[in-house]
Amino acid sequence: MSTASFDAVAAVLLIPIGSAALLAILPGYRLTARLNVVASLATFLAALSLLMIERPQPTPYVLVDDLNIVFIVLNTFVGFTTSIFSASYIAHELETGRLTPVYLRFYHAMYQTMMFGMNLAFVSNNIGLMWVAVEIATLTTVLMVGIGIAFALFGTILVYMAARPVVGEGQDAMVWTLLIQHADNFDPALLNVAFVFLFLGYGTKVGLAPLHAWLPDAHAEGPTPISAVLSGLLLNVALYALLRFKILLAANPAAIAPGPLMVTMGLVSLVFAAFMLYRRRDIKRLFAYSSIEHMGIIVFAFGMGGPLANFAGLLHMVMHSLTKSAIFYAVGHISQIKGTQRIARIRGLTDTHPALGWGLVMGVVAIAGLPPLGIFMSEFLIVSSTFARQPLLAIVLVLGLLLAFGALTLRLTSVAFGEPRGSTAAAEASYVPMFAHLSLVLIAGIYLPAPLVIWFQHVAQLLG
Amino acid sequence: MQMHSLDFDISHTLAGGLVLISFMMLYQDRLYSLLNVFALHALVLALSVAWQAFIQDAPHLYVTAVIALVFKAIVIPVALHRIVKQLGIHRDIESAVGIGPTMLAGMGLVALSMVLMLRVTAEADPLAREDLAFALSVVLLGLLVMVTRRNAVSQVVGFMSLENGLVLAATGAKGMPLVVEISVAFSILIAFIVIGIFLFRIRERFDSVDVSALDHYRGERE
Amino acid sequence: MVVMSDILVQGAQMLLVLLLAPLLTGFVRKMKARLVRRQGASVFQPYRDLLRLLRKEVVLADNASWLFRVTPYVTFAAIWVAAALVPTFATGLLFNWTADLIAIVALLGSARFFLALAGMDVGTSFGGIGSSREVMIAALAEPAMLLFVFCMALVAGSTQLSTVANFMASSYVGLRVSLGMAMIALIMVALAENARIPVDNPATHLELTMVHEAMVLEYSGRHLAMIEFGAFLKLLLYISLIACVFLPWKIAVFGTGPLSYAIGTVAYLVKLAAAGFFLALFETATAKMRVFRVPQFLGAALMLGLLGTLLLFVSKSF
Amino acid sequence: MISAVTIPAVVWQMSCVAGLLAIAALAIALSRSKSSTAVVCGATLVICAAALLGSLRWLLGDAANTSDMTLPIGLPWLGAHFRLDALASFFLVVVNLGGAAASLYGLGYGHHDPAPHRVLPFFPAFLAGMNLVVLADDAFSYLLCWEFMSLASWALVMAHHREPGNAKAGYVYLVMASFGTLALLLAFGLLAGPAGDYGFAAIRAARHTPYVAMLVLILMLLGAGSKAGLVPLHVWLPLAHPAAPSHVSALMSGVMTKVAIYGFIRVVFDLLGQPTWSASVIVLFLGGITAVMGILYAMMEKDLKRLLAYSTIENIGIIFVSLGLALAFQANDLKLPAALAFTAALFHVLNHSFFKSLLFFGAGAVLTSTGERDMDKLGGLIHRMPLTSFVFLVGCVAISALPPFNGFVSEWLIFQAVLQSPELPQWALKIMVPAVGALLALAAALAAACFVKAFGVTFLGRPRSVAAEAAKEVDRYSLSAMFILAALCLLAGILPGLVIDALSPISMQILGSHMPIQANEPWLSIAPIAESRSSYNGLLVMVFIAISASSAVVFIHRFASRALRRGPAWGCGFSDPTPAAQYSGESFAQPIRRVFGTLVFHARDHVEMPAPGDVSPARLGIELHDLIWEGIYQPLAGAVGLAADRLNRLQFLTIRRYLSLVFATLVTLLLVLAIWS
Repeated sequence: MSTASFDAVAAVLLIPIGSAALLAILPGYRLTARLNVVASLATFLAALSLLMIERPQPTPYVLVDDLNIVFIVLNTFVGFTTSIFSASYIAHELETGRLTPVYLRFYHAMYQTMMFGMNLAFVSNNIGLMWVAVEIATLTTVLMVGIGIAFALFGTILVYMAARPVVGEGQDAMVWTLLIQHADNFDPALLNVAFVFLFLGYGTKVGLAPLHAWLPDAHAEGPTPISAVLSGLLLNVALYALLRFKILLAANPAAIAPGPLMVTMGLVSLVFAAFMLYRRRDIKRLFAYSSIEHMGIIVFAFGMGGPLANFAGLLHMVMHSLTKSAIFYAVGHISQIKGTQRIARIRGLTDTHPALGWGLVMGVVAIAGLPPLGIFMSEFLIVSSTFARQPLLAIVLVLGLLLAFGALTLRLTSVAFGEPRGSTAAAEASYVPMFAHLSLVLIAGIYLPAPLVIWFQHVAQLLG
Repeated sequence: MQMHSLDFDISHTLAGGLVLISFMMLYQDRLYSLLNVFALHALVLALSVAWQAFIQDAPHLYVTAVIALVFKAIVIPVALHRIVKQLGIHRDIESAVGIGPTMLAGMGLVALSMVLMLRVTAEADPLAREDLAFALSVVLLGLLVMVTRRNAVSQVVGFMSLENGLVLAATGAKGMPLVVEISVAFSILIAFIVIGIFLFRIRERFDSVDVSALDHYRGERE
Repeated sequence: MVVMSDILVQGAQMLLVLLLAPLLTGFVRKMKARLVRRQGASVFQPYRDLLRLLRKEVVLADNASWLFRVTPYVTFAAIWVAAALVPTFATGLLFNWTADLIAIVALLGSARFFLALAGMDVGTSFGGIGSSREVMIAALAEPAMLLFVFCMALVAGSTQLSTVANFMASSYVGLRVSLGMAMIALIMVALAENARIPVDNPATHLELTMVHEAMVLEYSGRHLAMIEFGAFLKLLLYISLIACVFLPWKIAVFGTGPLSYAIGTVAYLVKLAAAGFFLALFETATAKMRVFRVPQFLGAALMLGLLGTLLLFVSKSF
Repeated sequence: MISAVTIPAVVWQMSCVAGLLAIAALAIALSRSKSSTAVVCGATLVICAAALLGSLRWLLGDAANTSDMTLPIGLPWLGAHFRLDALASFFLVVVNLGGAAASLYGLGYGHHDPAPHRVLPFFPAFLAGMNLVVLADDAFSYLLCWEFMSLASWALVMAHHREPGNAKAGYVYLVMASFGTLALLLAFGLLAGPAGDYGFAAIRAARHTPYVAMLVLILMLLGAGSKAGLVPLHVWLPLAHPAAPSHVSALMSGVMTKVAIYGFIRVVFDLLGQPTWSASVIVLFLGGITAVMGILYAMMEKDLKRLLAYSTIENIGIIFVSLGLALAFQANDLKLPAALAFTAALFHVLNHSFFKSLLFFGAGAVLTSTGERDMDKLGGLIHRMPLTSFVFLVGCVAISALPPFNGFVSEWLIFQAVLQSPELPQWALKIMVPAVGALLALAAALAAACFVKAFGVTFLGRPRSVAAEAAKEVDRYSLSAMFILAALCLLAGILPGLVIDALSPISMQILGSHMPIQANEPWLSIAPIAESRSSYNGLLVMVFIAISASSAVVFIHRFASRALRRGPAWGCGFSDPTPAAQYSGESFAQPIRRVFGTLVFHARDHVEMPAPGDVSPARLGIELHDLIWEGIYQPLAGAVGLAADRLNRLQFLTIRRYLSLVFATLVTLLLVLAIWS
């Protein structure tokens, strides 16, 4: 039985890397796009099977537990839907000749490689391996992220140094499951320094201000499917790593509490991003900054800790992934039709392109935290639970939320309503992924199935 | 015991030397000399790594040492010399902050890393303690170089010295797996960056005086 | 039997106010004339005017609407009902409880509302000027009125006029500064509401100064008669209000025999005469003020009312 | 209703809500079809009527007990609780009555709508949202429904998104709405406590410290107040309400503001328990200011629908004053006066929902038949739209608090409550209440002035534009809706005792006391405390006026002349000046502007008089300032913009500067570590 489950894990890892190799050599757009979709679907199914069958025993390299299975399933699902979207998106790009077949190969291969890297980062039980995996996932790095990598690595080394005297030399001192067992008699001072570096290292990838600089550019310049994956998934990878080490640090009473640090950075990112939203002229950058804002909220929630806040944080992360990728699907098609990413040149979408327009409205309404969509529930829990414990923090949080809300709705009213502007050509878009995500978010906002809830609550416990 | 203390002293000296060389980088104001100093930095690193390989008798570390020697001490500096020549980057480095303050900041950073590491309880063996202190200072000094230099090449150099600090720490960590892979991964990353500089013809610096070009690239201003 | 007498008393009162109202106005005019050494028209002139107007045909502006024709009757009725509910010579009238002081004020308010609308109906600028100034004055008069009511309620513990009258008639009220203030406030409001000098001049048709007259400028014949009659009634109403609240001297208490009713009536007539005389005296003694001085005038009334109320709190708290 | 006998009342109500949501879905389906308006409005009408019957039956029948239900949705570990009690049923009556009237009106009005597919899906959704807010019985579902309601109404405001100004209106509305929601969120967070038991039952059971109670009250004033339109949180209201289609404006003004009032009552009176007297001071003060400011704004307005929106603000102020009185009396255990003030507030809620809907319908009728909202381009409509003008007149009389209509009764009750204030022990209240009472009187008188202006300029006089001359009477659906509401205004005015008795179970449930049963009073009159103190009988007043007026008519026409001649109006020698020479809305407001405007609006009149001999016309310009907007909101927006600009420079930093940011962060954190412990 556990072998079967082990195969499932293997599948989650091998399908992407294998198809990446295949896609790198295969010619032709239709075939490769289809293959891309099929591969992603297969990966998603494998991940689902992980839910069904009993978990494999943690090996030095592989670990599957409540925490990362959330991430894996979410990751593979959004990966799958995005591959569908990317098929129709890339088709258009090819027609307009903005994309050469050569680059196309590279693109698909990269896509699968990213998926592989992310899945690996999730399942790896070895913090060094995890680091490598995160790096693979973000091969599109610039100097900025390079620093982040370096910090993360240094932190990892420090953790190893802290663990070695207790756990023993070599392999074991990097196996998370062992680390967490002995965490309480690690050397606190080392752990502290380690956490600072890990926090900044992975925080750079989460996009916390002021380490966020790479994020908007990466979103705006890359092709939209990649932006969707970045916002929807990659940030989660880094977040996941962060959480692992937060748990580790929390397990050691003598070390500093990671909470305050995360709370501060979260609030800073939230407020900063909220202000930045007001002056954005590029629609993809706009939503990139909103991703920073939401990452701030999530990190804040996990920093607050406690069953309610952790639950809310997890929920918020899932909802944000789904919503934000849906928004990017819409934005991708819109910017293709209008031939620009300038917000000022896009007007009155609900008149010219009702499906896209209302889809975007729904997405922004969701991301702005309005009911009956999912993010409202998480924000409700975060704010109310915080206000009961730390009123002042809650006030800052609420102000940040209000600021961001103002900015987003301001842009929304100008983009979705008013006299139409720009090309009104009909969109040959695939609405399925967008509306699939949105309807999921809608359902989650009103009704969360009991098993999901119980499971989330386990994870919330795990996060302490 | 005597032997062990000798091991200790040697590795200690090498690590300390690395910090010293990082300081030397801080007050270089000619590109070529900076590159040379960096080559020296890499050389010392290679030595210390090799020494660690010897005393921990971990043969795989020799690979790292070789990489450090060949790639960082020879290939990269030569390549950068080329770039400087071909792109006609003029030779002296404008530093954002004066040398004096930079040195002071460097002192402060080293002191900071010492303070942080001295908190470490003794049972993490002394070697680790000292090494970590040195490694941390090298990292911070490398970062300081990147921050205070306006010139693209020197920023890359700063990054590489920072990364040397990492390798130092990694090798100092007895029996740490994946060190080789990591150093390889980093070398690739650096190669990417250097090639990037070469391809994109980033002549003087990452921050050109007229930001408008940058903004156009960001599509954020009319 | 008792009910019968109640109805009798109530009916008597309604007829009484109807009969006395023009007489009062005539009396006031006569007094004013005498005070400036003029002969003046007879005190019965208002009756003659009314009859003449009733017999005349109505000249209606071309675009006057049904509202314009309904208004005179509505205003007249509202004011008459209000006047019928204020105790004049006797308290505890049958229908006193249908409306307390606030309701009576509101009834006058609805009369004014329709009159102001009628002023705007024909669409000349005279009507507009009249209506706009009328509502402005009313807007300022009403808070003052309410504070007066508040004062009353504090003293007598009621806004029911007969109760108030009975209470004030009873000996142990004594003289109070705050009551004096309230009375002055009420008098000022009454002057404003009845369009008397110094707020308005009932005798002028100079457009810059007139308020009430401008509003009804378009009316003629029986309509004008109704409106004039309403104005007479209103003056009577306010005077009897002041009388029954502040000098309920000899007012017949409910249920006492016909004799006391007779005494009450006589006393009432005396009060009216006195009030009319003082009104005439005051009007001849003062000049009309500019329209935009009226706010200060009524503001003073408001302040007096508020002051009276607060003073009452103080005196009550001891 | 037979089915309602067997199934629990709350289920009945919830199924009505489900029906409304279903209609919303249906509307999306047949958005482009011709008959969509008829189908949707008709179905909505039916369901609202059903819900109305259900809630009425509950309120009049077994209002003493409650009926609960829990759905397995919303917060997973809590579920969504819904509860029908006296208070809820009353507000359900208000909501669904307004909803039914609006749907009936919409049957006719909807045909003139340029973009029905942008209205029809959200109209039932909006109604469903309001129903749900009233029914919700836990913090989460309450806020969810609350925000859903705001969202639906926002979509309706954006229905005519191409018209200038509507985008701004929608934006301001949405931001203020979410501000309010966040305030409510904080309030509920405080009430639920760190354990996070969001059920209203749990909150009701919990003890709350005075500090918490005060904080919650302030947050509720921010949250519910911003939705209800308390000054200075009202700025969105005059923008958003007129922007929507008129039957929606009627709902927003007449009903949604009441739902906000419901929220305030539910939390402050029901959940918080025994109030403190200091709380009432704030409420009284805000209420008084709101009443006067609202009506002054309305007086200055020349856009008919905006005038109505501002007068809504005034009425909200009146209601809050009454609620503040109830708080004050309740805090001092003066049960009877508290019940009186509370009942008066509810009564006014009901009345305002009647006549404000009526007036908005009338404005909508004018809009459809002339295409004008600017009163200074209207006039003389009484000849062309006799029925509409008649019902509009009824609405004006009612809202001006004149007997014998309903507006007067509720304001009279409030004044009676004000007159009870001497019994209050606190000096602050003793002195404050009379002042607030004077403010109320001022507001009432100004309201009368304001609606003389509204009716006089719009319907009377001579038409000021071609559109006004070409006006025609509107369709019979709209008329019937308006006539029904007018009849209700009159009925509630002449039979107030019945209403008061119907409201008594609510004050019994919330305050534990109620006004004396009015059914015992003779001749259907009402006496709030005792007849010796004060009493009023609307029926008799009306009968008397009718009798005396008609007798006067009969008498005169019988015995005096009935001759009548038409002639030109007397223009002081000018034969028939142009309609432009009439008094316009602005000139009508001039005296009041002179008296209050200079203080409140920094109003200035500029006259440019041509030089002697110059024949060019003299011009009069009026300059008004909305001090609240210019004093609070513009500076806020400016501050945000400034901060955004400053921070935005970070977007254009160079890589080296980014690195130095990172470096700085790292060093700070390390320093913190070094210093820590």
